[in-house]
Amino acid sequence: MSGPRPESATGAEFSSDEMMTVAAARSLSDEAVCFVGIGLPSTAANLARRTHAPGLVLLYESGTLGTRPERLPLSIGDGVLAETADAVVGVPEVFNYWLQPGRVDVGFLGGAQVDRYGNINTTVIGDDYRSPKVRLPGAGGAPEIAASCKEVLIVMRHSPRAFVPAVDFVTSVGYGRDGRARDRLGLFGSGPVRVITDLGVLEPDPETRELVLTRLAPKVEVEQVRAATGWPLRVAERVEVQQPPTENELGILRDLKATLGNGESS
Amino acid sequence: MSGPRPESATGAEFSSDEMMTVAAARSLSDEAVCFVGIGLPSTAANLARRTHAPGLVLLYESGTLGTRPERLPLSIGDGVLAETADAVVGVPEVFNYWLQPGRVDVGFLGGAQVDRYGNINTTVIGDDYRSPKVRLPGAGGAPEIAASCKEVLIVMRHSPRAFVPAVDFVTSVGYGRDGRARDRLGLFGSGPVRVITDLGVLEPDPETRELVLTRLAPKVEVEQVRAATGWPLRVAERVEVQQPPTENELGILRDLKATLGNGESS
Amino acid sequence: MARILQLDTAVAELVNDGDTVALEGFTHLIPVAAGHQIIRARRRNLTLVRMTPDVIYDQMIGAGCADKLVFSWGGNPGVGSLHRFRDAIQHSWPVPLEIEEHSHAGMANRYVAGASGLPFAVLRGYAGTDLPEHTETISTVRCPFTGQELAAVAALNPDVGVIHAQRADRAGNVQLWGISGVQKEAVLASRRSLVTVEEVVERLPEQPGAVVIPGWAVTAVSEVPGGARPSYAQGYYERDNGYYQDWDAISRDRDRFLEWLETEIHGAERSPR
Amino acid sequence: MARILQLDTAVAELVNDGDTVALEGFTHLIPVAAGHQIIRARRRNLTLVRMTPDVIYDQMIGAGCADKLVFSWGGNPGVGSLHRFRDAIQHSWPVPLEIEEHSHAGMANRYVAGASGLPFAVLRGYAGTDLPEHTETISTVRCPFTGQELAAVAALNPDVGVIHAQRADRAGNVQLWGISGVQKEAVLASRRSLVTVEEVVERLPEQPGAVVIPGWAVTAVSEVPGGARPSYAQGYYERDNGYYQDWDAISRDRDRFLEWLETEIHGAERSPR
Repeated sequence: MSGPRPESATGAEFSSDEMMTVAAARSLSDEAVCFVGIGLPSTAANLARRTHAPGLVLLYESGTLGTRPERLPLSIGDGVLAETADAVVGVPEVFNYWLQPGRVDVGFLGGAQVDRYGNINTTVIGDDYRSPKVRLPGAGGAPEIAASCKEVLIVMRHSPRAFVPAVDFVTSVGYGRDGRARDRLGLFGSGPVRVITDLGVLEPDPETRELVLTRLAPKVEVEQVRAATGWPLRVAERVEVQQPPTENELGILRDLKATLGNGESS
Repeated sequence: MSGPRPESATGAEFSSDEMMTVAAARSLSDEAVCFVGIGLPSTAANLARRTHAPGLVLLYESGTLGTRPERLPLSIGDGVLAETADAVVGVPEVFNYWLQPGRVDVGFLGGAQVDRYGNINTTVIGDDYRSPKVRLPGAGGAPEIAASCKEVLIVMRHSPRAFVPAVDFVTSVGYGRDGRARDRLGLFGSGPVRVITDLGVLEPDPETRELVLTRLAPKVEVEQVRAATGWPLRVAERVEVQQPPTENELGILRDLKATLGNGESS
Repeated sequence: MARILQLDTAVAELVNDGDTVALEGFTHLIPVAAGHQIIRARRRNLTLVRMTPDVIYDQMIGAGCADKLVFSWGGNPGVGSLHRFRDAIQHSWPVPLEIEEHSHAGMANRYVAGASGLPFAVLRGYAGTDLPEHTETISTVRCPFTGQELAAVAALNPDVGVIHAQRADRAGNVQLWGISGVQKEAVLASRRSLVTVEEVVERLPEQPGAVVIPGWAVTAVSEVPGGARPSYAQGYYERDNGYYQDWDAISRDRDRFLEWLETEIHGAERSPR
Repeated sequence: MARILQLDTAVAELVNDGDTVALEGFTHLIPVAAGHQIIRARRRNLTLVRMTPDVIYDQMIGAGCADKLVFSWGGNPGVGSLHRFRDAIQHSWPVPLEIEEHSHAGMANRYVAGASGLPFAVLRGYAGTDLPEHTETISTVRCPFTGQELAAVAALNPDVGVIHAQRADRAGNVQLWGISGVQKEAVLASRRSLVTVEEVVERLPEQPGAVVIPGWAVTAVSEVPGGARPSYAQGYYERDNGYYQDWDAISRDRDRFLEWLETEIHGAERSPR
């Protein structure tokens, strides 16, 4: 999917996907410990490490801790992740000793569906689990990333099929079906703090936990985001427009993507 | 303590402690996997490995798997154990992955007290745990070795203070206070199969599980063993006399002990 | 001490129809050649266990080896969906496929419990998700000290655990390094185990980061150079990303898949990769 | 990222009166210098945690640092009893010492639970023994799948975990090898951690068998060459068995112990070993 093609401050064109990746990268603060999934989160995290957050600590679920890949990995189990890691541990250890106790600051998640309370579905489309319309890959590490990271960032392309009133299946909990599940469940993490899309950013309302539009990508209109959202989207009182990618960000991002070689990961 | 000094087949003198160590070594079959404590068990296991059981696999609770020390270790954490091991793992792993599932054939235990049902005490002497007459070192790895090894060998010097009707504290279960605890507890291991002492060998009665004298060390009389046992010791219908150590066994044992240098371990 | 066997002999002896079989390897060191040999031996009614069923499980499922899959993430890493896996679940082709679905954390802990001789494991998992409703091997347990409720998962104890490693010595001591996944746990949790290796050597050299599994805890070792292709073996060869991409087209279509199966598996003593 | 601190500064900042403090190291890499610094800083009312309280804990107990000991085996390895430990339990000298007693398997799993953010751990342990009757942190739990009853132990989460390792780099990444005990778990289970090391280096060389603890999971690192003496540091120095034997005579007698304490600890900036 290709979005609008606005221009950066210096006139360079950039895609809405590039804006989304840059916005995700900017959400990561230096020295944060970040649990990274493959694809866009991995790209964003590695971009952040090369721009404003050189001290960012990257964990991949394959057990590579503090990895510093020179090129983007194609899968979470790439050799480049092990070769450049501070430590390589087994998969039980990465989940039990590193993720579960709440040591990780930021978890990155995507999915096929997200709903107004930040719940994510990567399991099945359709309402019959045993006989789904579409069988998706499943949970992977996501349910425990959603539960245990101090903060969760969700990154997904905006569309009414993806942004639904209620997900068909809760694979990873946001704020639950009613927006109030999190306290009840006694989770370590505080849940999704931001949903970054190609059209802008949604954030949970502090009271109701419903996702609200708080930022727009450059040249995107509120109505465009409403049309791409499957529920009646609330809009914050003040909606900022994202700073377009700087030339530096764009250059590094494109160099990074070029290291992927054949085929971007999903 | 020094026992009688009988002679080996070829006339060499040996001590009752040497007979006990050799008898313990002979109890280990080739290719058995053996969980070894420091002191006499370690000496016996390393003697067995140098005589009839070159394929014996030694595990120490410090996490050294398949170790082949050239000299006797002074403690279960000696560097020589790590340097000669097939693998070195953490202490949680040695207990959880290696001992607990019942992978170990033979566990070696000693103690301050053993009773007629093979229960062992290494915790306190006296009947008030909070205010003991003598505070002993405690459990270490013994309770789970007693529970999970397929067979347990107990090695202890015979005396009425050590061989008591009922231990003051059950640190490691044999057959329980009534001889019937083992089935009730659903343990993987079958319990103590042999108590090897400087005077001979006791084995559990197949029905009652009470320890019965089945073998005598050379030149030891039944009455001597009865006098050294704190309960009315039953004697098997047929009591064999142990083969004295061979010259080969004695030579290797003495060479081994010489590698200990300063001070035998307890 | 593990026995050193030919791969076909090892599969014939160790893997029976109806067995629960786990092939593990987390992106790295996937035992692909062993999986192909299981297809070639026409094993049926297997319960296949794997955290990340990917191309090799797509192939085994499409070939009709399995009637149940236990897993936590099923996809073609870096490419997209698994079409044989989808076809089995959505259309019961070639046979119906029952599923038992977990998260990675749950599956990893199920192996840990299995390797530890425990009937279950405790974790902070599945909270607020719909998974427990559909998966019987997820439950809860209460902490006897704090009263807190936690997730519990049933132990995994496959009949056979299959992994690939870089090296073994003649006693069957196995050495692997790089990303090590749940391979050790899969071997220790299983009643029988098969380890394919790049090479059998006289003596294992020291290797930073290496995991060693003692030979007395392994049933059989088979020397199968390249046995993880198209996945990779650190220090030996790289991942063949093109194979994963090509698989997408082959597996989309039943006929094309069947042709692949005939040519590459049944028509070959050993698949080229 | 861990801070690199002088040992006295680190102990002053990290260890407070009344804290629960775990010094770990299973025969190998015992953090003796850190223990001596805790005595020198005259810390009181500590709950001391350690699987194998040996000479260093005998010294800390004799010096009156502790009012409680959590442990699984207390002895002078290769020599015999710990006389200060016995004197504290049997005669409350210099202060009464409460004990919380486990087996090694139980203690190891308590650290694992603590490192894992779980309130308890499950094991096959303590069955048929008298330990559960006297120790409140031992209980039972029932498997929700099989109904089987298993032992449960409460997690350990010390205020401070202290270990000794061979090396760290300037970011505080810690590298240790040889017998590694429960050191990683002790660091990860604790709220704060102090790692003394033989040397701080620019870059950690590759090392077969090494365990690495990332610097961002460590509070402070102190360079203390010889900091494990009289225990040993593989690759650096051997165990000083004579010290353990000499300790038997020193510790048997209260006056001789007090003299040792004055001369070797309070009278010295750093004990010779």
